[in-house]
Amino acid sequence: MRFLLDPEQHAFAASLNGLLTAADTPSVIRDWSRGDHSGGRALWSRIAEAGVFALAVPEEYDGLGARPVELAVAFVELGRYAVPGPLVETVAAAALFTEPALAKRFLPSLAAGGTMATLAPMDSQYALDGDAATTHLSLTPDGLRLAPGPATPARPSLDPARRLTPLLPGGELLSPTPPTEQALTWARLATAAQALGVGEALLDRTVAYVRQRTQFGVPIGSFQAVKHRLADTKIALEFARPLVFGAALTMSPADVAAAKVTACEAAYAAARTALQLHGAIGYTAECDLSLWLTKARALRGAWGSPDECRDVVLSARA
Amino acid sequence: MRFLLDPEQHAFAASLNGLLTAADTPSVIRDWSRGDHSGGRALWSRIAEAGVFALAVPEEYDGLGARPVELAVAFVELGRYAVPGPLVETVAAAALFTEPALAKRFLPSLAAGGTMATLAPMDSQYALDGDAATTHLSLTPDGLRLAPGPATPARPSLDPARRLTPLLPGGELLSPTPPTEQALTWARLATAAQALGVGEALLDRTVAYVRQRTQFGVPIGSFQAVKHRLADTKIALEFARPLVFGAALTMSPADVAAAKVTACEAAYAAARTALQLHGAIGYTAECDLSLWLTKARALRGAWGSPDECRDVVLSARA
Amino acid sequence: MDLAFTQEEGAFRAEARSWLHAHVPSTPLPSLETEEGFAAHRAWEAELAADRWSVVDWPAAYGGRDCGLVRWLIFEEEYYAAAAPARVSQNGIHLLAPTLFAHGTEEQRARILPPMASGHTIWAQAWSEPAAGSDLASLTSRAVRTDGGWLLSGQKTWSSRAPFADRAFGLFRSEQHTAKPHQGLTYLMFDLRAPGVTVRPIARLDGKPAFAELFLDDVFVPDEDVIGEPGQGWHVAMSTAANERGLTLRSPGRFLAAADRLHQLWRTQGSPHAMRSRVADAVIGARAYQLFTYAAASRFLDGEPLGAEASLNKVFWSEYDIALHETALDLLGPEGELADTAWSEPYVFALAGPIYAGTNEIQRDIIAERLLGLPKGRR
Amino acid sequence: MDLAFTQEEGAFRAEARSWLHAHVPSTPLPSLETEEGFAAHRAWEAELAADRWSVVDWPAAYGGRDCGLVRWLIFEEEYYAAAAPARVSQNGIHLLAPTLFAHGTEEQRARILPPMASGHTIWAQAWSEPAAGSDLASLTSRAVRTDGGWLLSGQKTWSSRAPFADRAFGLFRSEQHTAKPHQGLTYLMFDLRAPGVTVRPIARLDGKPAFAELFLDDVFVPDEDVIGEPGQGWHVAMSTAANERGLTLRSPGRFLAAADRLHQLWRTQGSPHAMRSRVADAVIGARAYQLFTYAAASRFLDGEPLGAEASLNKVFWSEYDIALHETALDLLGPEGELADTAWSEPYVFALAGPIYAGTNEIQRDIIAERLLGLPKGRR
Repeated sequence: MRFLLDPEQHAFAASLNGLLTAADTPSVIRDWSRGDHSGGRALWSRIAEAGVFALAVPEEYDGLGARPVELAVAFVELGRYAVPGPLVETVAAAALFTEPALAKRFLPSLAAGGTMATLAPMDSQYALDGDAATTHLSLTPDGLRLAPGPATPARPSLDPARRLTPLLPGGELLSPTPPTEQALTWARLATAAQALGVGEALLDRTVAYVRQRTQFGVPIGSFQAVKHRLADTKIALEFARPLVFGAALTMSPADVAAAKVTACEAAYAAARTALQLHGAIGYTAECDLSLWLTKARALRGAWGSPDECRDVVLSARA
Repeated sequence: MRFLLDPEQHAFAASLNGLLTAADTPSVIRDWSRGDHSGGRALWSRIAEAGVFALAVPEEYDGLGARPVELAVAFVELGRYAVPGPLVETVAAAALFTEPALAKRFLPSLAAGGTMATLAPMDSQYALDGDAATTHLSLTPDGLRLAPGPATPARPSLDPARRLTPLLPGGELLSPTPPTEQALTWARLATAAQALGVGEALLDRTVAYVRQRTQFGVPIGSFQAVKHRLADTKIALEFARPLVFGAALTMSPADVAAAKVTACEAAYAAARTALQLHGAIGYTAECDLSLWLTKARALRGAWGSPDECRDVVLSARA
Repeated sequence: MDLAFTQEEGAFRAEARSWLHAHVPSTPLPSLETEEGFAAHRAWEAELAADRWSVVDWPAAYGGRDCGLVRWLIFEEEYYAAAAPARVSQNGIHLLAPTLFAHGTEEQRARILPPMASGHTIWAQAWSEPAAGSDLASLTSRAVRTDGGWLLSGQKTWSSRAPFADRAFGLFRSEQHTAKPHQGLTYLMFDLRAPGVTVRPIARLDGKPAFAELFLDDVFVPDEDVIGEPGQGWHVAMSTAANERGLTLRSPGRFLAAADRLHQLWRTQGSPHAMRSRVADAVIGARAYQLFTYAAASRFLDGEPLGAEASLNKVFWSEYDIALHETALDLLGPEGELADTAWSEPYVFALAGPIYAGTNEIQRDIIAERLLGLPKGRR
Repeated sequence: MDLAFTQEEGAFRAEARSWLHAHVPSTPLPSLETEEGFAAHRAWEAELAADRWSVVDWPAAYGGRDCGLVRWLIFEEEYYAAAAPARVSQNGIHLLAPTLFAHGTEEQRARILPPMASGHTIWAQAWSEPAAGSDLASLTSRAVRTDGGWLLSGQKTWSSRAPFADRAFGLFRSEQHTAKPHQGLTYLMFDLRAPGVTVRPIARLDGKPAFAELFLDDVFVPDEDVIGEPGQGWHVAMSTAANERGLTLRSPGRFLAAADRLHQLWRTQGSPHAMRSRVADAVIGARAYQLFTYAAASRFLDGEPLGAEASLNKVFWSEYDIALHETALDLLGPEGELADTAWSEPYVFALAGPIYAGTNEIQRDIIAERLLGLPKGRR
């Protein structure tokens, strides 16, 4: 038992962090929200080059083998920079392509960043960013289908960087018995890690803000009510983190569901605190904080609501 | 619409308050907890003389007519002083004796303070303070029974002043169709009002404590975390109060259930805050605060748990 | 103590209900935070005003029915139960008008209130500045004396409604170097289209321009648009601020109607057990808020001041409002992420509650110090 | 990064489980906060010690197995899963022993630790004074130099276990008029039955004498019972306090076992939907606490200091513990009011969590200032 990231995993996080710091994600996100995907696609390629999607792809299909811990490391960073696009959906798609013919057809391109896949879950009519994706998948009662494309118009999400698109019906039946549960587990793990990164970014930005914002002649970060609220945010995130990496190690659906609900609730609580402590400036779309605030809310419901995840946790013990 | 206590109602509260201030209730409560009921019985008589039980008894049986608002006024004060004994149960008993023969037999003595009634609810095997009560009632599937007396031993409550006694089986069948729902409504109203008084006492004592207790050279009541926690306690109690009196006016089961859950949750939250802000001294049985702390917890579950009460609220709207 | 309404009050309720039933648009108006929606809501204000429903508690001379606080509460219950449109004129009606009633001249009231009641003039508030939020007294925008009036300069922000409104009101520093920061302030009204005013709309979280920054450069304001005495603006404004946090900012009717819709949504979604507590708490909370308001109104009618109790009210409704809308989004399941459901914009609106009209942190300080008597700390 | 235990660790777990299975009393011991229960728990300590299970992480010389932190965590998981008795010797083992390992002499360790390990000497802590709670440095009990030792005078309070324990340890002021209040303090151990000591038991909320006031009147303590240098007691104690808030005060095994029992109770009660979220959160929280502790232990084994992170741990477990027990009482329905269920005493015990070992208010200040870098305020 050594429950710490290895030096290589730290180095991977640091290199992604460097890549994303350089990418000026806020402007990429704002363009993406307006339907201009060029910056997002370029960033997608760099993320793929860094090996992120390859972490969900077996080596024989040009991947790095299924490495959920490294994937979680990566998604924490992607969340920290609020990177837009169907990142989680592409990882889930990788987990769906287990049949050799499908794997051979789809996975090499997915690992290399040539495929931006989206996926409409069974209980939702919407796929994330269908207008930007290159591959549209539907989980239907018949099985996994390659949808002919997105239907228009997309519906807006509370997170402007997430565009929810209905998919056109029909399309090629790729598999009557896709490994849905496994894909769901990968999707939830990636979402949990992403939410953790979103929450950490919200905390960091808010700590920086309350240190410099003064009212009544002192930094508002010296007020005990502000300090305690941020302390609670820190506690929630620090106890979500080990659940995320623990789940990545076991990949049991219950552990992943526990990580998902906890990380997403911590991130949403961080968003509420960040908004309150920023005051009106945090409530504006022009403040970059909004890019994380709205994402925290959206991730909370994506790929399994808090209650669904809690059910999975208890059902596994029955 | 004039949703304020009348001057007479204020005067009634003030006179009860004076009576109870003079009664040194903490020592009465501690004696009661040890099984010495003499002080509690004497106090019971004075409370009856003040007309409290008569507020649940029709005039023709020596009562003051059913006056739930005044009853709520009284029970807020009884809670404020943590008066021990089956107060709620005696009020509920009054509501059960609607048949003329029963009313004639039991109510005059009940109104006058000669009867201390206890009552085992349908879903519980225990009656409050059966060792002290003079009249033991059971709600059984057959109807309302006059139980032969308490079975021993009593089980201890987390509130040492509440002794939970099983009742002996059998006894006279008083009524096959007692007005159970009405009795439950009266019991919940009285419990809600009592909880409100308990919560207000907890807040008042804690405010007084944090003003005089110093640490780091200043009163701890000047720390913003302490102030905000007490502000939240105040808010919860101030929004529970109108529900209690509104319920007393309508006596609809849903309004009373709403008042019950809200007042009891506010009182229990006040208890948690009072304990935390008193620190270790509040955790001792010798500090009088404990008499209110433990009662707040007990009342929360008495005569309908929070979830049962919420069910009643929603069911009434279905 | 009673909760019964008189026969006349009942008749008033019936009249309001019947008018609303006949007039409330059958499809919701577009968001009032858009140009199109703002115009539609302005027209709705005119429709209300035409039958004297826009400001029922005002004197008849200014467009009201002089109906008193109780009937105002009744009207509001009926208004929101009828799912009538949001009130684009609320800044003027809830913040400026009470100030004019308390501190304005008869000339000002006669000139300003009727067009406010009819929606002809829509008012924005101009309190905050970039460095003066919770610490409002530290504001620096100036009013400099000039012939027949004042010249305003400086920057205001978080001016709600300003992107499409006509006029604004706020505090300006008319004396420098006073002993205390809240001295030497003057309460003025100005035209948002006057020379020297630049309005820069600011988008809310959902992208809608719900407020604006105002840049003022020697904007002329005639003496007739000063409220109260020059230099006494803090005192004049605080009576408004107390009102802002008090009874009128959020009427119980709004939450009673929202709780009803939430309960309906819960049933539509199959009455999920896991959400029952939260739905019940929303229903109970709306009733608590209604009864708390009834009690406050009764005290007010008895002549008691409301004062710091308004802080209890502010914290309660703002946290209640968020909890209710979060519950609704959760009930919607995957649809809860969408920005165009009936619950989405109200959710975003609710999120601002704990921030504006005095942050909840400031309100809790007030409750602790003024209602509980705890010592002032350095916070 | 991995969560796998070695084969040897697995064997250790199996050995512990098997020993516990054979030895844990089949009926719970009486409460350790009673005279009878204290004696029974002391005997249990001896039984543990006889087979070297009482202090598995200590060196063998003092009665341990020198097994390291990971096996200690494994042992604790098995211990609580087996529903083994509460540890009456925890003050000594968790608070005093780490101080002796860090600051004691070899002679002190050899003299004090073995009887602590066997339950022969049970230790009480004597930190707080009536006017020195969160502000521990303001304590006033004195240690005055005398021939061959010190004379202790003053009053200590909230001394847990003191009504039935043998000895106690704490800080005393050995120099007056120091520049700062935490200077001039000395860390001493003393006999609770020594002349001049009066122990006044204090009853907890449930009436059990869980702690005591200690009145000290010229109580002689020989030099050999000073830990570290005289006057350096604050430094010596703070290493204990950091430990107190750290890994060892509440092992994950305790909460994993409690969450299991809670889940079992929920199922026994018919798996009520309305309680599902709270039960799930208890299960998840125990796992989070376990994994957080594994990560902290891994860092510790890497040689990193734990420091202020212990404050995260303290707030988490203390609030978790209360929530879990409140859920259990609610699941019990009307029986939840009873003081003699399996959940009642643990509930009362949990209530103290946010107060002792540094209040959660102090911990949140530490988190904000030391981990987040926020400015020190006046609180």
